[in-house]
Amino acid sequence: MIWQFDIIILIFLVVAAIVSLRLKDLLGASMVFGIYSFLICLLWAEMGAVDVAFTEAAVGAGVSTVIMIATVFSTTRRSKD
Amino acid sequence: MKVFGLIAVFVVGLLLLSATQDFPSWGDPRSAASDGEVSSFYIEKTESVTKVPNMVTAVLADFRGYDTMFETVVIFIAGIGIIAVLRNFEGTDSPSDHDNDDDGAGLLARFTCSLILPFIQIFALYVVAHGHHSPGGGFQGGVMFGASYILLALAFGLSKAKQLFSERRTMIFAVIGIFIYVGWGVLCLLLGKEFLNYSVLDSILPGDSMMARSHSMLVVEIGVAFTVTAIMFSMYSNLSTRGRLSKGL
Amino acid sequence: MDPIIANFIEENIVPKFNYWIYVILMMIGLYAMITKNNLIKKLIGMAIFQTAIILFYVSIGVKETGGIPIISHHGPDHHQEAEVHSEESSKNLKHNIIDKDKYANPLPHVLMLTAIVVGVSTLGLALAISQRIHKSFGTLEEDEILNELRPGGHD
Amino acid sequence: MTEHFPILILLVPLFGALIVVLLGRERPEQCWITSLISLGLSSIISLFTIIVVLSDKVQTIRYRMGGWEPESTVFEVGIELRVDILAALVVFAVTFVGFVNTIYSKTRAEAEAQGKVPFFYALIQLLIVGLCGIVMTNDAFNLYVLIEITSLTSYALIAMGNRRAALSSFNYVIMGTIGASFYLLGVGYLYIKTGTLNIDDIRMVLGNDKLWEHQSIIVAFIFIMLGVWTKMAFFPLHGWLPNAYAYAPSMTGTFMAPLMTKVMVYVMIRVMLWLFGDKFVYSDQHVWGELVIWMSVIAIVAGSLLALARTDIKKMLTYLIVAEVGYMVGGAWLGNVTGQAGAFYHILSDAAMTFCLFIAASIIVLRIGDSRVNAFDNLFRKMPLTMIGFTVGALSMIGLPPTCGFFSKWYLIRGGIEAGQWEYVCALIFSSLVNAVIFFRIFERAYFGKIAGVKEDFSPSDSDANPDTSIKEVPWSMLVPLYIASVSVLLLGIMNRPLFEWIQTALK
Repeated sequence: MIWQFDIIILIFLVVAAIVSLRLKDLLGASMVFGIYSFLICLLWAEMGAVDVAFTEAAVGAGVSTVIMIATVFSTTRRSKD
Repeated sequence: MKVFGLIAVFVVGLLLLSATQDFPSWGDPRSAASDGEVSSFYIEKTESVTKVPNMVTAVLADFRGYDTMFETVVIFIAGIGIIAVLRNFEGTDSPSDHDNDDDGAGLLARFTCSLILPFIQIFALYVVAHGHHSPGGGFQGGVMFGASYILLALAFGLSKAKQLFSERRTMIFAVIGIFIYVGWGVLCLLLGKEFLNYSVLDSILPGDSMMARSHSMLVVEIGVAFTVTAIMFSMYSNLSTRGRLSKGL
Repeated sequence: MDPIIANFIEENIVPKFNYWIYVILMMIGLYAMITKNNLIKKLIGMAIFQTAIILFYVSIGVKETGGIPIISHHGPDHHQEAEVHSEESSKNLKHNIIDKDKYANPLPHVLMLTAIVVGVSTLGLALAISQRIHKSFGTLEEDEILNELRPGGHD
Repeated sequence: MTEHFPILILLVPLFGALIVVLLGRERPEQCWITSLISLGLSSIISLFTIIVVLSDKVQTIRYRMGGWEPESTVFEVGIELRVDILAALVVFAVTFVGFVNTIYSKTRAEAEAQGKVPFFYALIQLLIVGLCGIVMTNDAFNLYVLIEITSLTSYALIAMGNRRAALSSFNYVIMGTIGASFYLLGVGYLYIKTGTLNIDDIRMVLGNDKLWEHQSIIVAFIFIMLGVWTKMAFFPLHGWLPNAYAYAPSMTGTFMAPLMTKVMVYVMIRVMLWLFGDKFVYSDQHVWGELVIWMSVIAIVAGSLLALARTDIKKMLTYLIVAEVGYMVGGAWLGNVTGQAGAFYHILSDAAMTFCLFIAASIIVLRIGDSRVNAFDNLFRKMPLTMIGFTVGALSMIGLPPTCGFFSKWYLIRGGIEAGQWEYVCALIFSSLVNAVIFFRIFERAYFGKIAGVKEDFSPSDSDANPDTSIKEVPWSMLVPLYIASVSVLLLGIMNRPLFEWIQTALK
């Protein structure tokens, strides 16, 4: 519950979200999305929601990123925006 | 489209921000949500009613167990939905696919994986079983257990992982998971109380009715873990092979 | 700085910073879902949108004075004998009054566990659908797909 | 035993879905029989629920999951199911349509599901579980989970079709997630102000603490309404619906078109009257009452005109659904019991007639192989049995007595006159006229054939084969559902008086 810590992570979150949406390489975008998930998981752990953070670490950063990368590999890495 | 999207997004954002003004401050322990009767009941009574110190597990598996049952069903739907959409049953069993391109990663990755896989699986089991006292539970443990198979498939090739966890077996495990959860609820129904009213199970479980609630939570968490493990692996194996279940990443 | 603005920041932004950031993240996600051309990008936007809502819910449950929502028998406020989970100590525990300000509100956490699960299920299914689209159209860009449909389709 | 009926309605199809998945794809016949039995059982239980609820003693079944009686608190701590006559009627409609549609799926599933028959039956049963759960639950968050269950199953079911179906399913994923997330946000805003999730308790807190003027409650209402409207395809938010339902596999379209939007209309009525309360929704302080009526007028007019512009029969029917959603939204927002009851009665009658029309249209498209209305020459001669069913549905859509479409429109118009909303009444009459034009255009084609009757003998469709041998009536497994649907259209019309009285007393 350290608010300075909180604000830093929140700003990083916004940055990560924008970067992952602006990257033209889908593999990179998926990776940055994984970073976003880990950041938000850190935020939740810090806010006292340990179970939610645990789930997000396993699901958001783990499985979501893996299946997203699996899709990128079996389709295409190219993106126009 | 871009302009329209921008306008719509800003209208939504302004509406939401306009409402934050009369929210209680962030972290205010006296806010209606945190100080309300329901959450006070959960915090103060959970342990005396269910003997589970982790309130999240208790609320998840008991007070709102009906929600969690449908959460498991959602996962199950995602699994069979992906198969229904993507699975290509033709050309699965041609043996040539198994020989080529499916030998997994290099030696180093294989060796490391074979070292850490048992620990991941043991930790996953710990997370499932220890959800009453520490963060975790059936869902998190199940995801980790599924992830261990995903790792196996990445390192040794999908065909190796499929020998351990074939498609038929995945489906059976997923069904068993939901069957454990729902069946446990139906057992309460048969013993004459409401669906998912675990307290009636003290006649067949050791301990009093509160311990029965505690034990039942473990049972349903195990059910959740079964389904989640199976579906996570099935999701990965379908998505990484475009539904052919051969030639993984 | 203008005192009115300073006052506004003092009263509306600082104590509700989490809510502001959640709205910003939600707007980013929603904008991506509406305007992005690439299907995977739309899905990343969708995931950001959903996590923003989860962030909002988790922010509801935070208490400045509270820790994690697991009742601890090792804290300074509790008796030492409650440390062992024996029959006797748990009887004692019943008489212990639990200070509700010491624990975060567990209900939003429970709700959000469910929401995360729903999110990953939707993501998985949507990825499967986009793989199918790629298989039959050969591309993941929405405008290229619509171009391909135009000559044959009657809509 | 009777108190357990609500949960049994849900559990039977749930177990049915599990068994169907276990049976596997080698045994499509057994999958069909299993889901037929489970849905039949479920609809029988829901029929009994109606009888239980109608008795004077019960009226509303409340079923607490896990037996969490609120002892030390005023609010519910667990999740509660609440079944009154309205919920019981909708649940019966859902399970019964599901049962009849399963009969229809017998041959189509094997042809269109491409060897994924068990997954189709499992998904459709889980969809029914979700829809019944939505109708019965009394918990705002549980409603969200169930909405997502129905959404996920319908994404998968639609995407099982051809490549255009996959594309429209993707659009549906995006729109549906926005809608469901808006609903979730609205619930969060309510929760932060009230501290509870039970629908009745939220209404109580809103009333007791006079939270109505608070900005956050107003925003919560707007977002929940936006979410529900997206899900029910209310006019400006309807973009996902026409393609999704038109390109879905036929046995999916016949099930989802009658039910998905109607159940969401039920959710809207429930949110308006039970979650927020009529004092809040119809209060004079808010501008939205008049605004939404005008929006529904636009939806009705636009839906009808868009339907008129289509030549593809399935697309045409989907735009008619958009117009019908406008009827129900307008009726619910009129602010008097007649309008609300009319909107509710229209849920049932629209489910019956859309079901009837969709089955008929699917059969015709299947047999002719062409979905354009221009190809419907001489259908009355070629497939008389199918066309009888189609005619009943079409007459009900136009609103001719004794079909249920006439009575529901009659009640809606009466509600509009009572509330003095003449624009709504005019839109309803206009839409009836447009429907008449649409369907009589089809009848003309189907009865008299090509306008230039002389040329008929030389037309290419007749030259390659004799029409009597090329186009045959379909097997009984398709005709029986069609007739059940058309009989229920008539039956709902004949039974309108008692039904309407039950609905009215429940709404008061």
